[in-house]
Amino acid sequence: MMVNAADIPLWAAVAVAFFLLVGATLALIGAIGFVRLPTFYERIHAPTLGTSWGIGGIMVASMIFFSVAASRIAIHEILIGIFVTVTTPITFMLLARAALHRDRAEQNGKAPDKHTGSGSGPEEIQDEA
Amino acid sequence: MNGWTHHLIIAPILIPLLAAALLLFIDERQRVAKAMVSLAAAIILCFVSIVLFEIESGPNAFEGVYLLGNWSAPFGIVLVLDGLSALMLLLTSVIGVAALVYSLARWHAVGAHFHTMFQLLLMGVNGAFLTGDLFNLFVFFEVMLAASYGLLLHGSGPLRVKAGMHYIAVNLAAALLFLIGVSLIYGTAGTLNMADLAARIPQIEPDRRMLMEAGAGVLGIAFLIKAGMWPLCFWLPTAYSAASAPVAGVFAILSKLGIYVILRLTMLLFSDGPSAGFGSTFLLYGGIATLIFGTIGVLASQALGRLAGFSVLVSSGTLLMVLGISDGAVSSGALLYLVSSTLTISAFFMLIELVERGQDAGANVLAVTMEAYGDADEYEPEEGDGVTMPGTMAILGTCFAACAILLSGLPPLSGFIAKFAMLSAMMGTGAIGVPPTAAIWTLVILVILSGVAALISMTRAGIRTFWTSIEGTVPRVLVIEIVPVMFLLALTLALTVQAGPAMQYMDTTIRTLANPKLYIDAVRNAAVIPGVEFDTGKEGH
Amino acid sequence: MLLPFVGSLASAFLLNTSSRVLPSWIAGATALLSLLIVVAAYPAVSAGDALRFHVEWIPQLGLDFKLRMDGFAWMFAVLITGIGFLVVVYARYYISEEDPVPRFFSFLLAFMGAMLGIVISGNVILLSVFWELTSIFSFLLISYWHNTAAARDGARMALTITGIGGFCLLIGVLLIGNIVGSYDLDKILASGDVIRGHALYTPALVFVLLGALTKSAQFPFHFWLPNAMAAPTPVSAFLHSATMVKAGVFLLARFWPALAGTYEWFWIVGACGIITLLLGAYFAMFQQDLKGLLAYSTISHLGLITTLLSLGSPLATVAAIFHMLNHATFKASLFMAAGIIDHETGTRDMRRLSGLFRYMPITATLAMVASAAMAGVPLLNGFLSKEMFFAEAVETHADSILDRILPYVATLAGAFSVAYSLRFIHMVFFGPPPTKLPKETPHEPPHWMRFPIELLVVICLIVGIAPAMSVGPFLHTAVSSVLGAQTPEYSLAVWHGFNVPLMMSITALLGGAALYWVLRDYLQRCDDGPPIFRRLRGQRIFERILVEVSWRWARMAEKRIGTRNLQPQMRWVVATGFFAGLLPLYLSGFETRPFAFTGVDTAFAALWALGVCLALGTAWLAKYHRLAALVMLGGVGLIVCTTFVWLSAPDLAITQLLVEIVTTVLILLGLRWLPKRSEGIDDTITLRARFRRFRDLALAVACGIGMTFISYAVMTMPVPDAIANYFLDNAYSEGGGRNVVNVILVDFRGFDTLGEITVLGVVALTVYALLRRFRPADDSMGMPEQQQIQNRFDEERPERSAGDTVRDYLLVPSVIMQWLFPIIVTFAVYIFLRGHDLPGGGFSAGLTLSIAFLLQYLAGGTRWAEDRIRILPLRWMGAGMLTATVTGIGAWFFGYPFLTSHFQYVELPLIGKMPAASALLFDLGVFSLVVGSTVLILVALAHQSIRINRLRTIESDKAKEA
Amino acid sequence: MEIILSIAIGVMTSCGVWLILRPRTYQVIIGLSLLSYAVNLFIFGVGGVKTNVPPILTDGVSTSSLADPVPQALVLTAIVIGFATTALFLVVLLASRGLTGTDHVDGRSDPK
Amino acid sequence: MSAIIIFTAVAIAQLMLAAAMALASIRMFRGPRAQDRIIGLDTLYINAMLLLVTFGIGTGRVIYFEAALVIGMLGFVATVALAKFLMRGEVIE
Amino acid sequence: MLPYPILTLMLVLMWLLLNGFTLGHLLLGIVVAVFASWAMASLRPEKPKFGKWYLLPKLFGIVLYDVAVSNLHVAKVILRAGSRKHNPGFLAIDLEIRDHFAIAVLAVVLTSTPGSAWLEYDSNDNTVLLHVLDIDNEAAWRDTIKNRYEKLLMEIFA
Ligand code: NA
Ligand code: NA
Repeated sequence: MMVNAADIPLWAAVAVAFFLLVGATLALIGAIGFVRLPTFYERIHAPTLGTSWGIGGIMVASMIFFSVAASRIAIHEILIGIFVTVTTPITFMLLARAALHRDRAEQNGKAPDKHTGSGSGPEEIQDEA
Repeated sequence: MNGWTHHLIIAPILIPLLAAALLLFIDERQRVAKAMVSLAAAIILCFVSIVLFEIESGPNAFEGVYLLGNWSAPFGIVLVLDGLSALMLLLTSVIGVAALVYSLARWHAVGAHFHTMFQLLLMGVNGAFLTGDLFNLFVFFEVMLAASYGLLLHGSGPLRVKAGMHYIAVNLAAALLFLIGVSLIYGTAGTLNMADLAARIPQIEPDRRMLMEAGAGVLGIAFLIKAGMWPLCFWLPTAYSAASAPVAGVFAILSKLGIYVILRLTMLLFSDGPSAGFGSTFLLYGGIATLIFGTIGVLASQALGRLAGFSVLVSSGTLLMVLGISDGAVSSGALLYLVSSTLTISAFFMLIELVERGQDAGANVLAVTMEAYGDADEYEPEEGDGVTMPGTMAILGTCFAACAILLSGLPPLSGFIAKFAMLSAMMGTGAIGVPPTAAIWTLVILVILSGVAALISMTRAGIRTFWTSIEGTVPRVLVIEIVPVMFLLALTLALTVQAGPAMQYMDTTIRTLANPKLYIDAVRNAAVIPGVEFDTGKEGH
Repeated sequence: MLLPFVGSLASAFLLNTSSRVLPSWIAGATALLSLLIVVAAYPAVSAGDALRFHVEWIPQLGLDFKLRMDGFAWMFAVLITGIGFLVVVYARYYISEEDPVPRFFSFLLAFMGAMLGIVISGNVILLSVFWELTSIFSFLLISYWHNTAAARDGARMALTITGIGGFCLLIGVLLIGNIVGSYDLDKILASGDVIRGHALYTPALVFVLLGALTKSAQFPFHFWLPNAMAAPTPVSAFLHSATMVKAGVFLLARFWPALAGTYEWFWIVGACGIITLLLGAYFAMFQQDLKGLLAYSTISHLGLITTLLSLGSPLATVAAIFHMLNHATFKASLFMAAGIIDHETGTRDMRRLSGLFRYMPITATLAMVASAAMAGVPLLNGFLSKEMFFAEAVETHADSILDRILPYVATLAGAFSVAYSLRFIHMVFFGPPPTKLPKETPHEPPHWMRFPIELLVVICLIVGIAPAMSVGPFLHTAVSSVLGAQTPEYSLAVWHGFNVPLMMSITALLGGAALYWVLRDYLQRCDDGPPIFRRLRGQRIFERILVEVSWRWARMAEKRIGTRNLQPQMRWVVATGFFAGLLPLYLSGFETRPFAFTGVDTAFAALWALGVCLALGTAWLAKYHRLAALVMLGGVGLIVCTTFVWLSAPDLAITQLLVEIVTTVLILLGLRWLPKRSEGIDDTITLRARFRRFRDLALAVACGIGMTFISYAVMTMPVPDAIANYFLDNAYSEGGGRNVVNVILVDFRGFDTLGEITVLGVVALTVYALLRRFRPADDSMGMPEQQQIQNRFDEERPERSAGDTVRDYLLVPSVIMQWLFPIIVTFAVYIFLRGHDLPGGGFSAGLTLSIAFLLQYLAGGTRWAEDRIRILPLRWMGAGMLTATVTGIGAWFFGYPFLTSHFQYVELPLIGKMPAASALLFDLGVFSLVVGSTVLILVALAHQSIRINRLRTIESDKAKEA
Repeated sequence: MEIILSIAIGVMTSCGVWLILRPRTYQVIIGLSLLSYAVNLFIFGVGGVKTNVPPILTDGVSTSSLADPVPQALVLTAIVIGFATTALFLVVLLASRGLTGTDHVDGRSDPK
Repeated sequence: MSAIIIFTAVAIAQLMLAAAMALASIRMFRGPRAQDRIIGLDTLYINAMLLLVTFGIGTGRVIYFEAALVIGMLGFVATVALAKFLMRGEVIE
Repeated sequence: MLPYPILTLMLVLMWLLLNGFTLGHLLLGIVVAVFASWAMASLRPEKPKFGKWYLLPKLFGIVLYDVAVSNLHVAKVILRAGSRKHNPGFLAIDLEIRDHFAIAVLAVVLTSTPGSAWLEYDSNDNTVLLHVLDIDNEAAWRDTIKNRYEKLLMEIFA
């Protein structure tokens, strides 16, 4: 299937552009945060911007675009959204827990021990391998 | 070759493939069943090869073209059977049967899936011999290589693994070069079919042709690595000598595959036309370097396995030189040499293990690996299924002597006939009144010197092995181990006695190769089977 | 004609008994039969025409199995079979029971056959075939007692020298073939003038002579013969007096009409002959070993024959042929006598032997007569031919220094010869009784052992006394067959009157006797070998050189120009690949296109700026930061995927992505077994290492630049009139699919796919087989550090049990991963089914399903996963391979070639038109095989962890028990 | 686009070549992976570089404008084979590491 | 008009996503620890996927969707394996 | 025959989303979905025990909204990371829900929401350790999680 962007009505084009840009902006902000935030535990929050509404925005844009252009409901993008939403947390959880373990094992900064819900992020150390 | 018999062309590929597929269904513990399936396949394969060879050596020899998927060339993949490929198929299957029988004594049980990999190796080799398509050639090269990796590593152990790693690393790099070469050729000539490519070369504009030649050059390196040209050959003696005996035996054919492809492609693409003679100087010098290196290596080798490995290089070097001077009569001698040296080296590799078994060298390595790495789910290789030979030493000695004679090119076996055929074409009655050039003299001297080196080295090794063994323990050799060796050596004898017809075949083959038009026309004119309209669809094209 | 030769060979190889009587009877019978047949051929031969026998062998190359017996050949044939027969008789008593008798006779007969082959070959290539055969069998005969080092070394040296000589001869006859245009002996002998006038004459001559001179042990190749005396005496008697060494001079005589008569011939052959004649005789005097003496004497006599042949005069040639005959008779008998002495006393050292006459008078008498013949005493055959030699020596042939010194040399050599003959007799048979012999009380041998000597000595006498009547006609037949029209007038009389040659003979006789008298005491004591030269032994030099060249140099050279390390090999591969690509372009003057930056998509460029950085990062970090490098490699792979999408290849993108995922997991699975590596430990960089790195870097950069140029050049060149258009035009109408790439994969070029999945299958099997034997290095044997810490943590706390941490760790993720399983399975089916029309297909689907399985292993661990899903990867693989192949074969039943696809649209109720292509079935095979292989690889790797755990448990149990 | 792709191929080739010339097995396997990327892109590129014309037939679109499907098919085969051989090399390097105790390509234990 | 709006938005979005990818790979370089790099890769995956979707919008084709879907559904597998490797030193136990 | 009817239904839906709706694909989708459910059955996963499953859309809506809000919040935090310092911190929470499936949903929700991340779960005492990007009001966070999410989840998964 191939559709032509010129065929869709203006309102749809504006909506598509809006969602597209919202999504891309969120993804970009997430990436910026990922670079700028100082500790690992803070950094893991940033990319979720991209994986939540960042994806959402772009998927919505795509859905609108193809549905309007082909004049039939094309919402398979929703699958991508669902899958990313479900799978990304796995990575983050596993990584965060691994980081926690490493910090504890290396007694690195103020990595929280179990139950002590306090402590800020550990100091950054360089990785060895 | 009509109807069902036409499909015989593809049989050398399908028989081992089907056998391999069946073998996957048989449990690893049912070793007898596996062996039976594998052996049956190899024997059928041998039979088919003989039939194909008979067809090609008969009065109505022709280029048999098989259009896979019923797509006409150059769009589909074609298989082409001609004198050369029929010869190589026969050689492969004969060696295959010998090595397989040999392996049944013990090696096939030393690791998992020996037979499957063995069959697929045969499939890869046969496919590479038959295919008329460059990329398909790559695929079959890879099949062959993948199986050879597995077989080389068969039995494991530090030596094999190290040799295997080098072998694999080098051949992976070679595979990448292969791909670069093929894609360059496709990008500049717009085809992958070898016949079509040959036909297109004259029409390619110069700019493109230069790139095409660059592609051919890169491609050539990939084949030369396989053929073992210096300085791309250092992996070879190590790998071949590290392989288990039956595997090394069948590996003897692999380096010839590289030679085969170079012969095929140079004759087809570069025998005339604007790119004529491309790369031949390189082959000549490369061959000389290889032969020198091989000769030196033969002299320098202490272990028999390495000696055999370097003999492979000697053989390759000789053949490359001959390809480099690209003379018809010499080439047909070289073809005989190819057959003879392959049989010899194959037999020699298998013999070495039997001989060294008396010295406990090879057996020890095996014992060590078995002891250290055997697992609970590992089974021990058994010794018993076969009858040991009486007069073992005498037979081993005779076989060894035969190998020595063959390798050094002494009469009366085919090693001599082959060398004589080449030398005679270069400076004997084949070249009456043509004074040998410097290149010819170099070649002749090197060929002779390599024979001398083999003679010196083999007598040294033979004396050490047979006559100065301190304990003189007679190795335990099973009939099914020595018979394949004797069989291959007997073939060299047969080749000697039947040298006349053999040379006739080689001459015809080379003459056909020298006329690429035959090949090109055969491929291009091969007609698809017309489609039959069915009610709801159609069959064929 | 053929019969004796074949018969002897065949019968020889049939022998396999332990008795020594039977083999010797067979051998004797064969030899006698051969002799009789040869003799029976005499009338035909003497009629002047050669007997011929002809079978085609390799007609294209001019190599035929052609036998040709003329008078000369006949004479040699008689010699070979006759002496052969006698030697067999002799050997019957000589060879002891313990030795492998059949082998001896088998080799001996085979040798006899080969030797006969040489003399009756009618084709020079055939001749060289037999020539090398004699070398081989002589090797086997000399080394008959191979448990002694002397026999082995002597045999090897003989083989090496005569073998090389044989190769030279081959080159020589090839050159002659080039000149004449035929290898037929008749033609060659008839074209003497053409050969001598040809530019290739000199090389041909040199190569032929190298063959002949090595075989006949002529200077400077003489040294192998004395060492060959380690052979059993019958062998020496046969090979080293009568036959093999005669092959060289036979050859000279055979080619005499074709090659002789030129200045080169005279100089080369003459110089060698004269030096050999003199040196051989001189050396012979100083030998302590009986056989050594005889060997050097043989060398000397062969030198004599060579000298005669060099002269180029027909008369000299007559003398040469006559002396060949004579020498064979007396020398064979002497060898046999020496053998008897050795046999009876246990030693051949002349210093220990003495006064044997009283123990074995008959043998002594026979030996005395024979050595008198050797010394050239009148009334014996040796005298006659020597007289002829002296006569020729006096004649002027080609005026030169050689020619002028020849008479003196001849006389001197004659004197030496008298001296050593005298010494042989005197020292062995006369004087006081021997003491301290290895064997006590020697006595006469059995009569039949002595019989051959008696017969030969009688012949010596008969020929010596009545030459013209006895040997005359035969000699004439031989001579005239060599010389043909040039056959000179000669007389075989005992008495030629009192002339110069006789003077020379007398001088030699007296001088020799005097010489022996003077040297007698010295010889009784001295070491083996002549003074001065004793140290300079050819054999030593030869072996030294052989070892030096063929062993040390070779090993050094192999190290220099070869390697056993991987890095240099890879360097060569890369460098040759680079040059193979660029050299043709450079040589043909290829002009690169100027780079154009137009039409570049910014986002795409940005993407690749990233990709380039990641690639560089990967290369940079791969040594110390493996995980980081792997992560970056993943990044590069992702960008490659994106590129595929960008550049119209969605299929590639999907496949690449899936492969990427699986590969990353694979490498991670492997990473656990690699050693820890941290920066700084092994960082002492030498200057050499620095240079190597720089070189590698330069090579890498050069390759990169080369690839950039070539790819730019080829990308900017549209593919000319490619097969692609056909595919695009016909994929739907003929292949029934819209996704052209997939139609190519499963239909147009389905055969490639079949091969490609086979590769995957084989690799999986290899991985599986290799990992069954896998054992990690000691430092990887332990549990990973993380697990140790976590287990310790769990064990230290009372409320926890080991494994809690990992269970909690995976608790939430594993729930999700489990529920993803059916979803991914569904997705795999989706990918599979849409392949023919849209991106996807069997391979992608197979990988997807494998990932679904992989995820379960990740989530629950191997045990958990295998408790629930029993995948039988081998079955999947076998089924896949079978399905794909059988689908292909199915086309046969419709009369089409392998893999011809069949497709049609099927009208299904409710659903409508559905495409049903047999290619889909093929793709199903692909799918199945990919699943099986990938899972097999992953599982085999994954299994290592539990395998090692088990291994560890077993070992710790063992340690506890101990 | 061609220029970008060419440079990308060149850089990946350089990195790959550099890595396969290194002494550690891990470097070699990473290098081979990089090289296969480069080579795959190269094969892909010889068919010409075209955006948004995937060789998937749609009614009414002329076939002549579509991207060359042949190199794509070749790359697919190359990817599969590359995948297989990477897996193989990985296992071999593991076996070598297990048997020799080192990850040096020649099984040498001394750092060099 | 519609076309211009959409193409502009797509182009901008693509550039932004490319920038996001660049930022993600900065983390892959800088680390400092393995977990950062791995999240960097994950982010790279997500952004690449988004890029593919925008590419689909820009070209009006749906056939690029599957590639994006594959990333969305299976892209996490590699990073999960990496994470587990960090935590346990072993990917599959 | 149908071990997981809801799953099967979802898979059919997924199939139709992927392929578009035709009768053929509905049938094919059902076949595939049933097949995939069987595959799932072999894994013997813990079956989620649904209680008031109809509350699921409510949860979905809440989460969608919360995620959007946190998106904005976190975006702000990131964009002015220099000027106003946020206050990151860890947070340990005792959970009451025990159903693994429900815990998984909670984990996905919390992790997908920018600003909170699921670090460590301890099955012994059923606690979870979270990391929060801006933990100005710790009690509010606890409240949100316990009352807004956990309670709802406990109702859904009885
Ligand atoms: Na505990
Ligand atoms: Na979050």
